[in-house]
Amino acid sequence: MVEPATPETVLRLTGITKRFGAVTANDAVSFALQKGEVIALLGENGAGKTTLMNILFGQYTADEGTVEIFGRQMPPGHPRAALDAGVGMVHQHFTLAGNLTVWENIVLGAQPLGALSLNASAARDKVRALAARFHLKVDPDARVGRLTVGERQRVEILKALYRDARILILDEPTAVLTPQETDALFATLREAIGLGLSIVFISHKLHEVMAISDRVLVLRHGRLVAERATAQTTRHELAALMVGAEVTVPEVAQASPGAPLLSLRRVSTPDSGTAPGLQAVTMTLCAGQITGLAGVSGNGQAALSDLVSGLIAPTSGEMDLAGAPVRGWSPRTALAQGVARIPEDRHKTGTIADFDLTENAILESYASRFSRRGWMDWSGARRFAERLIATYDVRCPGPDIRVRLLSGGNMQKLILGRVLESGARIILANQPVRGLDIGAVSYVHGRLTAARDAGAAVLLISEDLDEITRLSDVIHVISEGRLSPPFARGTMQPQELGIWMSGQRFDEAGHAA
Amino acid sequence: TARAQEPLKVAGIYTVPVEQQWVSRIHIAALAAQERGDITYTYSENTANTDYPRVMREYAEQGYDLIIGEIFGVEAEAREVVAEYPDTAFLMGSSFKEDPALANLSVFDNYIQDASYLSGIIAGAMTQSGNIGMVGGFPIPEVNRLMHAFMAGVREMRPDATFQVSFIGSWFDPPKAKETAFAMIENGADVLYAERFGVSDAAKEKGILAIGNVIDTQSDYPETVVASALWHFEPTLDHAIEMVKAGSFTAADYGAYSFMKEGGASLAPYGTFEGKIPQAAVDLVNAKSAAIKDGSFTVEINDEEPSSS
Amino acid sequence: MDLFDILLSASFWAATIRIASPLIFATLGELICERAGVLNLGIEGIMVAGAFAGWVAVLNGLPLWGGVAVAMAVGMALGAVHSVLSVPFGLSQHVVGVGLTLLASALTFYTYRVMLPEVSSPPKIAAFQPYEVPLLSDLPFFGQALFSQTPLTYAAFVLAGLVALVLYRTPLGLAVRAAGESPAAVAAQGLSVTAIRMGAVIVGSGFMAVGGAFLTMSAFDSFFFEMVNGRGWICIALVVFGAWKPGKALLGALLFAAFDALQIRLQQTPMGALVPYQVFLMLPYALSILALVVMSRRAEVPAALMVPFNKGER
Amino acid sequence: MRLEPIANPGLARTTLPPALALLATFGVAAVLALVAGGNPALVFGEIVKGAVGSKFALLETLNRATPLIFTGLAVSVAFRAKLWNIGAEAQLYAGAVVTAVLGTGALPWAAPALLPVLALAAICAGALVLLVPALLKTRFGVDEVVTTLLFNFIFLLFVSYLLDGPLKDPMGMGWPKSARLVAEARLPRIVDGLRLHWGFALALICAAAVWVIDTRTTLGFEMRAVGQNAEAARFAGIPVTAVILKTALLSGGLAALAGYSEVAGLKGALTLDLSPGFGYTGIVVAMLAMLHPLGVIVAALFVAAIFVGADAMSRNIGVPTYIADIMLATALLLMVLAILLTRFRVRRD
Ligand SMILES: Nc1ncnc2c1ncn2[C@@H]1O[C@H](COP(=O)(O)OP(=O)(O)OP(=O)(O)O)[C@@H](O)[C@H]1O
Ligand SMILES: Nc1ncnc2c1ncn2[C@@H]1O[C@H](COP(=O)(O)OP(=O)(O)OP(=O)(O)O)[C@@H](O)[C@H]1O
Ligand SMILES: [Mg+2]
Ligand SMILES: [Mg+2]
Repeated sequence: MVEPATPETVLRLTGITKRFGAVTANDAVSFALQKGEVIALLGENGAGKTTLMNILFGQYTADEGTVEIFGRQMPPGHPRAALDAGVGMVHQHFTLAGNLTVWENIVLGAQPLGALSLNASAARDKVRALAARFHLKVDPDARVGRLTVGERQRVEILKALYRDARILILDEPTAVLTPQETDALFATLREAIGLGLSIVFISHKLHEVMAISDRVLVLRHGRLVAERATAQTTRHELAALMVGAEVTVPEVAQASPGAPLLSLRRVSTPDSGTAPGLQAVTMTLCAGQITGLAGVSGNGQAALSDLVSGLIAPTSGEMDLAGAPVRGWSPRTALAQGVARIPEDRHKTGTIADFDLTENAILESYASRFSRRGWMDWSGARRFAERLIATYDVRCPGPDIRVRLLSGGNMQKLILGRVLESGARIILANQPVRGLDIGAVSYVHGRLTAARDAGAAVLLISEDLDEITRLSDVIHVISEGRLSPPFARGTMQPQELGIWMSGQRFDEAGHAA
Repeated sequence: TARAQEPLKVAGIYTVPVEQQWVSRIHIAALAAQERGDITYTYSENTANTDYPRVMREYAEQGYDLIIGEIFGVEAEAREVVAEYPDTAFLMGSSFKEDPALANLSVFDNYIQDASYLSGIIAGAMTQSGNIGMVGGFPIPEVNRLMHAFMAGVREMRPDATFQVSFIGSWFDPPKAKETAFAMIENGADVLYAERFGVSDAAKEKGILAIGNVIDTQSDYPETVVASALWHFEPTLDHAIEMVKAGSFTAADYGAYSFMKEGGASLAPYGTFEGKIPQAAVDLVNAKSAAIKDGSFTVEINDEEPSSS
Repeated sequence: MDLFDILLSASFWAATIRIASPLIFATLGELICERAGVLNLGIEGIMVAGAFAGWVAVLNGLPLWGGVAVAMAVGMALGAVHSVLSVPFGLSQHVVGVGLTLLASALTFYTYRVMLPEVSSPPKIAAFQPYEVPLLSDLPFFGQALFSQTPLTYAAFVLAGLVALVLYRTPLGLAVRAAGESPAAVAAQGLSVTAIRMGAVIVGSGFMAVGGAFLTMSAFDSFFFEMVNGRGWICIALVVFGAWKPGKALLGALLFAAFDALQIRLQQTPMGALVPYQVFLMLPYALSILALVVMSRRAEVPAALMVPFNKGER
Repeated sequence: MRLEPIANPGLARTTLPPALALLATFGVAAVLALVAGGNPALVFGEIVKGAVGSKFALLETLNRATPLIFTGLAVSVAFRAKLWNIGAEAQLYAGAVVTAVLGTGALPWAAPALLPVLALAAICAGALVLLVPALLKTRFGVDEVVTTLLFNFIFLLFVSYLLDGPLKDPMGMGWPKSARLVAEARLPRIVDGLRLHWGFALALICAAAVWVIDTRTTLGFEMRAVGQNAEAARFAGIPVTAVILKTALLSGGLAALAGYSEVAGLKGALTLDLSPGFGYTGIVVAMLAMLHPLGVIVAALFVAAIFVGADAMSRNIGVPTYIADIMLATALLLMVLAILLTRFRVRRD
């Protein structure tokens, strides 16, 4: 699969192998990138995509193999050399310092450390110019810690552009973006390609891959197993190549809703930082129904999620659980009242990375189910963890493994198991499939619909409109903390949802009132 | 006996480094005895009181003839060790009296209030403002009694004198002692009682006078230190050595060996201030000195914490 | 003298600045370390070593500024020990710091005793003398309070400005600030987190040692065991008090020193005879805690403080 | 340079680095001895002799380890929950003060009743002393590193005040120390004539108890969860603030037991120099033990043995006693490094 060297080849990986202990993350991977080309790198969670890119960028040292950039072999383990050679990398997890401003993050490392001055104004001007040129709207003087994820993504790209990158590596840049933000990003990338940039693009979303790439490489268990020209393949084929088997997307049947389990009447919550709180929100979650919440990120989803989770209480309005008003609302009461929660951030909120799988499995239920008079019931806990592993197909060496070592998909399955096994009547699923590969996505969706069919009320929060429209029996749109009326399955066109998400309809309603 | 011929093995155990004024007097006396060939001497300094009994025992186990040190903070525990090694002589700084049941423990303390009193007379004569500053480490009896004696001496010359008293809560913080002294000078003091290192430095910098305590520092501050009340440990130690060598060491209070009449304390020579001290004060010092020595006058021992007046 | 008189006297402010000077050096040193993500609990020991090294160098014939340089070098050497253990090896910064404090003080005492076995009071050097800044020192009030200090005090204030300038106006400072916040961001920009952090710890430790040397070369003129007397620990507190910013840390040091200068003077007021002296000595510590509570807002702790960075880690 | 975890370290890997660390420590000591004119060849033997060479030496080592086990446990409990308690010294003194106040005749009870009550009272006092910084942390977000550190100074001054005033022994000839404890308030010795007392056994029991709390109780689970990831713990319904406060109570109480044990077991009275920095050394002990309660016992014994052995060695070969602290520090730094190297391999990149 190694192309002959042409003057157009900007990047060539040859025979890259990388092992982490017993795991072989990359196994003799070779490919080349041409000038102006976009390669999409596909693979399940843990297939080795990020590892490969880290080697390319010099952050990891390969056990075997070489990296050539513009014909020059790179010294291993030397990001500076890669940067100087014109590689820019946008990491899967942001690499930004929250206490610095946008421009400071961008110029970090771009000037010799011995320099006596930062040349702040020149740097700011360059950032502004680049931002304008590539339509990456962001204030150079803003503190990064206060930016939304979309804005941070733009800063990451500006970092690469600021250093005149000619090869751009984007590791799941769209995982945290709204569809609108993704579109804007693609527009930017197309412009960059026009200027001669070459791109390696990683995503689990096949429609994005189809939309932006020229060529697709598929990794499986560290091996490069397939290569296709994008024009000559289909989403279906790519999915099969990734997983190594056919992937079926389950059809979601019509629901038969039951009694209301949770209802909010004109509930408001305080703003937190730049994120708006809820503004007199009214909604009802019914048994046997999936309620989808559509919206651009940062419009109050976090507040609703925190409210249902028990992290915050309403400042005004009424909140009923199964007809009774809630009292002393906290995560513990929420759990006790049968509210199960899949949090947005599985690393930070959902799990404790250095706890083992057993401990994470019982994190929410140790008090009620796995202890007696203050003493832990570890054998019961372990049996429970083993059952979760078996029932929810958590791939791992066993219940003693630290969850830090699990892939994102398996971590999510663990949380899903924890949530579903609690026998909850209300399930909050906040971005339940973010960053997961398509096999895992269909698994999680299947489980959620099964829970619904068993009589649970599910609140699904997602920025992925496809996901919302496919799964939800009822859809609300949220914008600046305001909630739209419910729309039944099939009654809403994506365009109309988009208008609601933009806030336009709310304003009209406000004027009408 | 055979013991009289060869030098005694003497060990010192100190809870502070040997630079500390008080301990330095013991250390110097021991070095002098070693120089004379009476003893061989070794020591452990900066020994925490927690470790003190263990170190005593280690030296005793090693067959030292005489162990000297300070057991103010570990009286009970130290006496237990003493009881276990009846063949070792212990000469210890202690707040308590000797115990006949412990025949191998003698106690001492620096009762140099006589000299302090005399140095107070000189201070009283030298002060213009009648305002005297005193900087101490901690208000322990060994410090308090000297301060009181000094103040009594001052009042002999200046009944109207006022005193500023401060404790810095540390034995070793000359910068802090110096700052405290500066503050006293600002507040009108023109003679300082230098219980701690750092005080004379402040006096020197501001061109006022200081009175030394326990050690003589006039050579370091020839224009500043007028007089010092000195402690001499030699009489105490030499007597103990003699007793051990004679095989007659027994429970006793060596406190008196710190008295002026035993040569355990003295007023340092006037040195650079010879002739600059008012004759009235010199005369009074001489008279009191004689009275102290012949026993017709005793300086009151007051161990209470002094306070500003 | 009542409180009012004290606060209005130039000598009170002069004392405040003198007392603050060693704290300023050491606080800036600690601040640099912490800004890069390393809590340096070796500070107390490094100050002891610096106090000894500067003094002994001058005692052996070096000029005063030579002594300062020697103290700085010794501090940097100890900082190097700290940084090797705490940065590439990522050992617990608590244990490395406490261990280094023990090591540095004990080594200093040992060296002292071996070099000067038979002294009863340590020799003195000709220490830095107050330098009256021409013209400025003639100003009423301020002249005496601010401009009749020793050169090392002026150096402390210059250093505070310099540290702020480097931290906020140079690429190096940017890298240091980023290293304490997000080492991954630093590594991703092709910089070596290890080098930046080690450099910060080494330089910061050098400043701590100069803070120690201030005690033996400016505040006083000879070396005593234990004379640092907990000042290093105070500086740890001052960094937090200063919210990891040089300007505020400088203010914190001055405030603490002012409390100290105040308590010394309050002991001589009529109150001094009534209130136990320990209460006065507590004052600076207690008021510092109170000030922290009153400020009360969550200071922006460098996010990666005490978090080791290992490239291969997941 | 990069550290890579070793999946299954062999025997050589787990024993060699610590052995080398010890060897290097002795090497350093030998060089220092040489510099000071002592005989370097004697260093090793004299240390071993001084630490464990006789019944007396061994019991002294155990004796010195006793307070370190308590403070080591206090620190490990707190650090596990990411409560950076640098104030074990103050909490130790709090326990000591209470023991001295109640043990000098205030309670006219027999030993079996009095001793546990004193211990409980000490625990409460230490707990309260740490509770204040913990509350400042949870209520106002005030950094506990600073408050606990500053509390050490404040509390020591407070003790100094007590010993100069209300607690001063009227029979003490003015020296600042408390009256002696009544016989009923003394922890008995384990071996007649030697200083080791039942406080040591209490320390072992406490280590075992902390281990049980850590591994077997919901509180232990909660404390570890809060320490590892407070945000996740809160989300999971663990009452984070309450757990931090409980941790503070436990940690402060353990440190206070060190004071109780030193006063009731060793000293029989309260003095200002009761602790030569046991609170700070507790940090080192805890980290050396990797915060494991049973490891704390081993670490405390190690620290005590090095110190007691090296201290004795310094006297026997005639070099300044400060060599003991140098060896202790060297051993600690090299040992934590060695422990790391038993689990990680250094890779050059
Ligand atoms: N630093 C590391 N230490 C140990 N194992 C690692 C490390 N980094 C990656 N791995 C392992 O290597 C394999 C490949 O991981 P990698 O992150 O490259 O996958 P990926 O394809 O990027 O997955 P995802 O789609 O979830 O981002 C996984 O099994 C992972 O657990
Ligand atoms: N440009 C600058 N030059 C010098 N000092 C500065 C500068 N900016 C900030 N400082 C220092 O920081 C202190 C507070 O400034 P500010 O509150 O703006 O910092 P900040 O923006 O929070 O920065 P950071 O969080 O990176 O510390 C000032 O007292 C000053 O010492
Ligand atoms: Mg990845
Ligand atoms: Mg800031």
